[in-house]
Amino acid sequence: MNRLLAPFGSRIDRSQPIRFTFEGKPFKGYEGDSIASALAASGQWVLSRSFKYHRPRGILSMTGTDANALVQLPFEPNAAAERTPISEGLRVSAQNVNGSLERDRDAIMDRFGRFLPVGFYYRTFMGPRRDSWLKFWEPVIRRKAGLGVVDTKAPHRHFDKTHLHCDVLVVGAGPAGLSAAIAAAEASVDVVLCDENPEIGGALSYGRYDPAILSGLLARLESLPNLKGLTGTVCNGWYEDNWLPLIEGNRLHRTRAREVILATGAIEQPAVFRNNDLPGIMLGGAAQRLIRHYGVRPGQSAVVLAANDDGYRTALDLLDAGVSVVELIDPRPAGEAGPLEAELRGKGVAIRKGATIEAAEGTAGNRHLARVRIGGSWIACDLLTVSIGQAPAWQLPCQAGGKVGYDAAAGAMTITLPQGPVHLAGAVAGSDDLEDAIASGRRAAAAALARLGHAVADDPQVTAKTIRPRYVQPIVADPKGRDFVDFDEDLQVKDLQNATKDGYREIELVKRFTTVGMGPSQGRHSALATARIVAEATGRTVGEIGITTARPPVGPETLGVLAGHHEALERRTAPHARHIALNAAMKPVGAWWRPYYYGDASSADESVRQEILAVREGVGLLDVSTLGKLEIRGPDAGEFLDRLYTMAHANQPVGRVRYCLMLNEMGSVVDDGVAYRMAEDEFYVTATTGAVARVYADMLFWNAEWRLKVDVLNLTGAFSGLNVTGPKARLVLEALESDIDFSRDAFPYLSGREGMVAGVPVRVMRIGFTGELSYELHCPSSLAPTLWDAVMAAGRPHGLRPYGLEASRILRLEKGHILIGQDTDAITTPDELGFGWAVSKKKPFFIGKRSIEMRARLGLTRKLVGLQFPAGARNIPGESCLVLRGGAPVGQITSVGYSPSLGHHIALAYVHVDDQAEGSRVTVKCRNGELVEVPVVAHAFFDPTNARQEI
Amino acid sequence: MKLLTCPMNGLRNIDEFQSFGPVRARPDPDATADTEWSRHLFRAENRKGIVTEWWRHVPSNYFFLAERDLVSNEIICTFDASELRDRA
Amino acid sequence: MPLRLLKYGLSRDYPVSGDIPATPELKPAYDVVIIGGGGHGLSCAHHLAKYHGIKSVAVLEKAYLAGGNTARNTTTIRSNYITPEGIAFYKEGVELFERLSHELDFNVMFSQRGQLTLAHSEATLRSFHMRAEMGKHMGTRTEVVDQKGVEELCPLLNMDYGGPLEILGGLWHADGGTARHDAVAWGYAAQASRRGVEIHQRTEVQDFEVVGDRVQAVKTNRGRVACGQVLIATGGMNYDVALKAGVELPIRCYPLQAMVTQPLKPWLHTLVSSVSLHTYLVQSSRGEVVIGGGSDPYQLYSTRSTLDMKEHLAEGAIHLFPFLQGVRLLRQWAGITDMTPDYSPIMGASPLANLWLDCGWGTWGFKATPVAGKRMAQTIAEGRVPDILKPFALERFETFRLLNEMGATAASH
Amino acid sequence: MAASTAMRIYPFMPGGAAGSTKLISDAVVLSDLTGRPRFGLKGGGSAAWLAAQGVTLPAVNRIGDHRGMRVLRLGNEDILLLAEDAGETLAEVKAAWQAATAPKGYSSWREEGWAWMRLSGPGLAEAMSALCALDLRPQKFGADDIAQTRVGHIEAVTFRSPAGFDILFDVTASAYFARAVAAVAGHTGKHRG
Repeated sequence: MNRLLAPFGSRIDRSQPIRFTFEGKPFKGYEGDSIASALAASGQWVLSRSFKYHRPRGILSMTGTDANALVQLPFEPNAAAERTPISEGLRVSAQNVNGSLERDRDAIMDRFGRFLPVGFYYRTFMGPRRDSWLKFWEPVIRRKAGLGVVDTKAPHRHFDKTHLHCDVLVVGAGPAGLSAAIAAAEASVDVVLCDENPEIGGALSYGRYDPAILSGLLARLESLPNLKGLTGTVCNGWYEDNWLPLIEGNRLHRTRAREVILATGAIEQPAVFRNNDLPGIMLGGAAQRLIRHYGVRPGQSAVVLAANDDGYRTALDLLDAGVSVVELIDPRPAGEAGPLEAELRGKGVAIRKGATIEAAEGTAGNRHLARVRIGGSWIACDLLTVSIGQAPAWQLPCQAGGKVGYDAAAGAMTITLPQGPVHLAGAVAGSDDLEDAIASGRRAAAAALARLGHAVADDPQVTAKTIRPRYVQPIVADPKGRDFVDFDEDLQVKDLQNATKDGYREIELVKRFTTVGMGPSQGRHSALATARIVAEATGRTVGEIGITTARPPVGPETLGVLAGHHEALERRTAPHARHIALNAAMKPVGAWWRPYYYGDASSADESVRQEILAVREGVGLLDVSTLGKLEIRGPDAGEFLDRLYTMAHANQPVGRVRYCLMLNEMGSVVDDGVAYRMAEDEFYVTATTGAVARVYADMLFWNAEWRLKVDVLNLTGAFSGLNVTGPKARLVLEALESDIDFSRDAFPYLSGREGMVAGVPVRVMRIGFTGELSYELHCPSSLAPTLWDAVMAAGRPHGLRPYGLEASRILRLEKGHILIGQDTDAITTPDELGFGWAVSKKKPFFIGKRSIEMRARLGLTRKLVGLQFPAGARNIPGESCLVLRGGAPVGQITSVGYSPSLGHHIALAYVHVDDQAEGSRVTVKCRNGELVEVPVVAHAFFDPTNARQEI
Repeated sequence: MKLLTCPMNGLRNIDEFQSFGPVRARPDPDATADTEWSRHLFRAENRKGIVTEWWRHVPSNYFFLAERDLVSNEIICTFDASELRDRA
Repeated sequence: MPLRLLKYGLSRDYPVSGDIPATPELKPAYDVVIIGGGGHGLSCAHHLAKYHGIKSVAVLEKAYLAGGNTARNTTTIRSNYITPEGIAFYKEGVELFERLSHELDFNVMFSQRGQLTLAHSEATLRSFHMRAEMGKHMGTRTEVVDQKGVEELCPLLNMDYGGPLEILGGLWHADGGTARHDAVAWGYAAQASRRGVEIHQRTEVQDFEVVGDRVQAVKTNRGRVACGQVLIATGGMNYDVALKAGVELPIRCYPLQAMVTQPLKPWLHTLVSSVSLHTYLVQSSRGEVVIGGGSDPYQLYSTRSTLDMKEHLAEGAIHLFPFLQGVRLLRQWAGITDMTPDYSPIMGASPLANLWLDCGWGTWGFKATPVAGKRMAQTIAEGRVPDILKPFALERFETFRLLNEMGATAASH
Repeated sequence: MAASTAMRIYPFMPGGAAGSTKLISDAVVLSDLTGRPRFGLKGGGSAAWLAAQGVTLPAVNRIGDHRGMRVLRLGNEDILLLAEDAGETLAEVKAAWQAATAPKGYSSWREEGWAWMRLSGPGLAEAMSALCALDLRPQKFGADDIAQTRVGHIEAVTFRSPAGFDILFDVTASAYFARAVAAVAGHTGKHRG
């Protein structure tokens, strides 16, 4: 066991042991342990195999960002072992292994590396045959791709979303973020402080600092009720206008902050040398996190590579944790670490300056670090901590518009943000000591407060320091390679150099050609080294090379948390429960539910046939409530409709109903309906179910330009519609108590009446999609169920049947009535439909008028006609089957169905304009490729003189 | 989520709004040749820079105008349609 | 082991191929100047040099090679369009992809695993029948499949939704596939430059010198270049570049976003897209699942990403494959698309005699990289537009001869 | 349109379109007020007519009071009177409007087109944060403020009532809305699971 005693292990609860398995073997840890810390405590350092060469890999940073430490959970691939807590019975396994983690058959890839230079896959796997790639090589390579395995049987999990608002959001609760949040909250603004770690404190929680600093800051934080701390919450992106996703477990806080302070810290960078990827080689911060957060001793015998104070502090921490520090190597020729150095020397640690790690070697199979080479000689050790420098955490600042630069004199990456509502604090802004970080937090808070309109007193202490020079590791390719720049993608120094030789000299091209920075860590540990290597190889400066664009998210995020939970929108008409009670087969039409037919699925065809016959011979009832219903009111209502629709409405008499056809500016048909003039200044207009939302918005849009005196009201939900249709429709309505005279003379076809039916106020229109005598009754929706019941009761003696959408479609097809969107497309003109009668020749203007005139001059090419198939025809073409002329497609079938009234199949189709005449024969290509000849019908199939609707 | 200030409803997430595209001059249909007319139909206001465009606040069905930079996405101002003529 | 790998292993030094020569000095004049160093421009350059013997060609790229929509698209290759003109053109495009790796001696990893588009409504299913009938007639492999067929093609799809999200059927396009987008551009660049084409990176065309109805020269940040013929193939910048020559195109720019998950072992073998959900998914050869959808809702020249689009795409992906809840997203990005009124490209002549257009590629340009380059090269070399391109002329908007492909581009590109 | 004597059936009543949907009543309580009296005018003349009746009209997106009714100003010419406990007063106004001659605006039919529901309970704030993207904290959104926005992914009008938040939305989406609220309420406090 590598477990240390308290006070080490701030995150773990030693009274709560937890058992779990890794690769099938049992392990023990404590509540609060991450998978990686619990395994490390038990001496299991290898966590995964690398992407390409299948080399053993382990803890690098303890921040959960690298592919090195991704593991497979039962329902979750690519889980970060360094961050994921263990739980009782959790089954963890390694990823990307062929066999087992211990014995990975693909480890042989490590020996074939020389055969697989960078980009090799672009240059081979193409032969010997033309299809060799697809048939042979691709399947082979596909099997090797990817890391984790997705469990296609994973159970459903709950994710949810909420919204959070604040004046100031501080991201990162390290010393800079803490001081910024406290300073902002002390000015009485709403502050949210979030940190991805389970505790507040950042480096103060694991670094070698006086505990009193953190406890002092925490005490101030707790006294501020307007400061909300969100730990275990990652701010995973910055989007326009300070819109930020804060992810807390399975919850997404969609957050709007007026000001944002980014105190995201810095990312320690690995050193580049041969075998720098061996388990046992880790960043200094990883060792400190293992010790303080988890009470895990990171090794027995350590070499410390330190080019900064943090490295010296790591060495002291190792000593405190009982690790023997063999030697501290400081590559700076005159590295000056002041009191820390003195303290180390006082504890007997050898310090060598101006030297560096030249290479490392592993135990058998490279499973762990065995020794490192310094100055040509090998030193045995099982731990190497690396503290040679850091890069500011650029991801969020860059998403917020920050620019990455390079201070060549200081050897440091810098970030500059434009003036605005986003501020930087702490290490991300270049601070490299505690005092400076805390001051930088206060400075950022002052800037944010000033923008919020708070008077901010000048703080004499709050001035930025200039950046102190940093150590820059010279990167030279090891002749034997395996000096990794990108651990995720198994890329070595020479790979990047070779890419530049092939002409991939721009950083984005280097990235794309080599895949550097494209793995799970998204370049966190490789971007700086890559820039240096490419700069060196192409004779440019690091600043000129730069880094690739930082895109959201900052770290990997589950699709589940992004998707959240979303109920599917559904809309129900007022008589919905009536349909259910009548055993209707309900189907979705957009968001609406509509009856398709009434009855069991087993007798669907018969039900539809009966419903059609009821309408043709008796009477039927259709719920048309999903129709769009609009009221156009005001002195200019007639003029308004005149401009929107093709027919004349300004002169439409009160009490009359007119067909409406709407075109777009291009002259294409976009909607149809009817307009009932209820009063001089009031029209009741219908629109098709699918189009009403757009029609309504377009009406408002046009009137925003026209400024006519009209009000447009969308009554689609407020009113319901019931269509009573069939030869006996009048008998049914006359049987109901009403003040409306339904007789033919008093209430002729294409007129409308207002009145009461069965105690329900109604608007009744004599129109008909079915071609039969029809009354469409519209009423306030709260009364529709009652009206439905009354009509059903009055209709019972007359054999009234409710009918559904399927019957309705056939009934209209028998009459040759078009459905917008089915029988029309984006370029259909009224002429193509033979709708000249519906287009006013007298009006000076309506939308689309100019275009249909122009299109008429350009010539008509197709026409919508009826096609009538002989009774008993063997091969009936389906919808969308092509109409051919001379072998070329000239149109297609738009609607087809069997007419029980006529006893044969009928269809609507676009045919060549020269074939539009009655009796022409057109060729249709059936789904199976067979060609059939069908005669054209130029009128309604059923009741060609339209006598029935006017009885 | 970008913010847009509705002159009637105040500052809102942009997903409450629907874009109706740049304001377009409408030529007199009867005094425009065919080629000019088709150009009017299909031409696009797509110059890099600031456009004045129609927006609808969907929950309130209020239409208004915004000046927006097509490159930076900055919204310079928003105003009621009644001001359009004053500005023209 | 393929021979070429053995060669690599046995040679001591890295076998430098020199795919992309360093940018040379700009000459005062070229026979052909191609504006835009993306896939289309490079493909045209390759075809000019290889098949038409025109080698005095300069490709001018304002940033780095193929860094615009070539780099940002999600590489759908297909020909299941609606119009016969569109299908004929894209079909030739798919056929060129089938041979492309050998043409370029560069493995573009064309992976023809088929595309399955899902219908959640009867209206969509009807439009699928239209595409299938036209596709079959034109000789492509396109057919409508029912629920059972969908399950057979993609057994992991969630078929249990019911209501408006129920999958009613699909459009199966066996010719559909993907390719490695960068490789296509690099392969063309390598081949073109080996034949003498000059590729100038970081060379931005800032203005045109137009005399009468001809472009005399283009003015760049690196100086003036006289030109015999000029091609505009600048993707999202087409409107802006053409405008500098005085040509106003019927194009609006919208961002198009996409995103990608961490690498997973292969589980999704076909391209899957849903019209109603505005979502499509495809798993790349790296194991990453690429997820994309529709364009942004308002005009913009920006490649910024949005959280709302990401949430929307995640929702769509999980509707189709609920077990993806625990899969992690790695990266999102965007490109600027140049959308035409009819969702078809504008190819061919411009109002200027020697200025040619390869524009209006909106969200659907990658699949046409080989065919557009081939046919535009033929156009420039012969000085006239071949029949296959004629329907795509800019003039179609004056004569209402639109090629409406909106229904075939909404869900997948 | 004349007054009706027939039975009105609202979505959550037995036989209503959402009659089988249960309204949650837990930490979050959803109650239905759709059948309560209300009356709205919209279009030219609406504001002037109401003002002539002595109704003091608040600014757009603010709520006023008139004889125990809440007066919601949804637009310059779009006013809605809510009479949760002042049905008689509302009936008087409505009768006066029906008897009046134009110009008097036009009925907005909100009592038919919009469901009227109320969200309350100890989990109210958390539930509203999940349902609505707006900052509805008391210091940002007062008792007389109106938000025309989106609640539960659909267009809605929301404002405070003494018990919680009232929400007006498309009546045909009633069953959906009840499910959406129940789903959100079911998630509160469970996000680490």
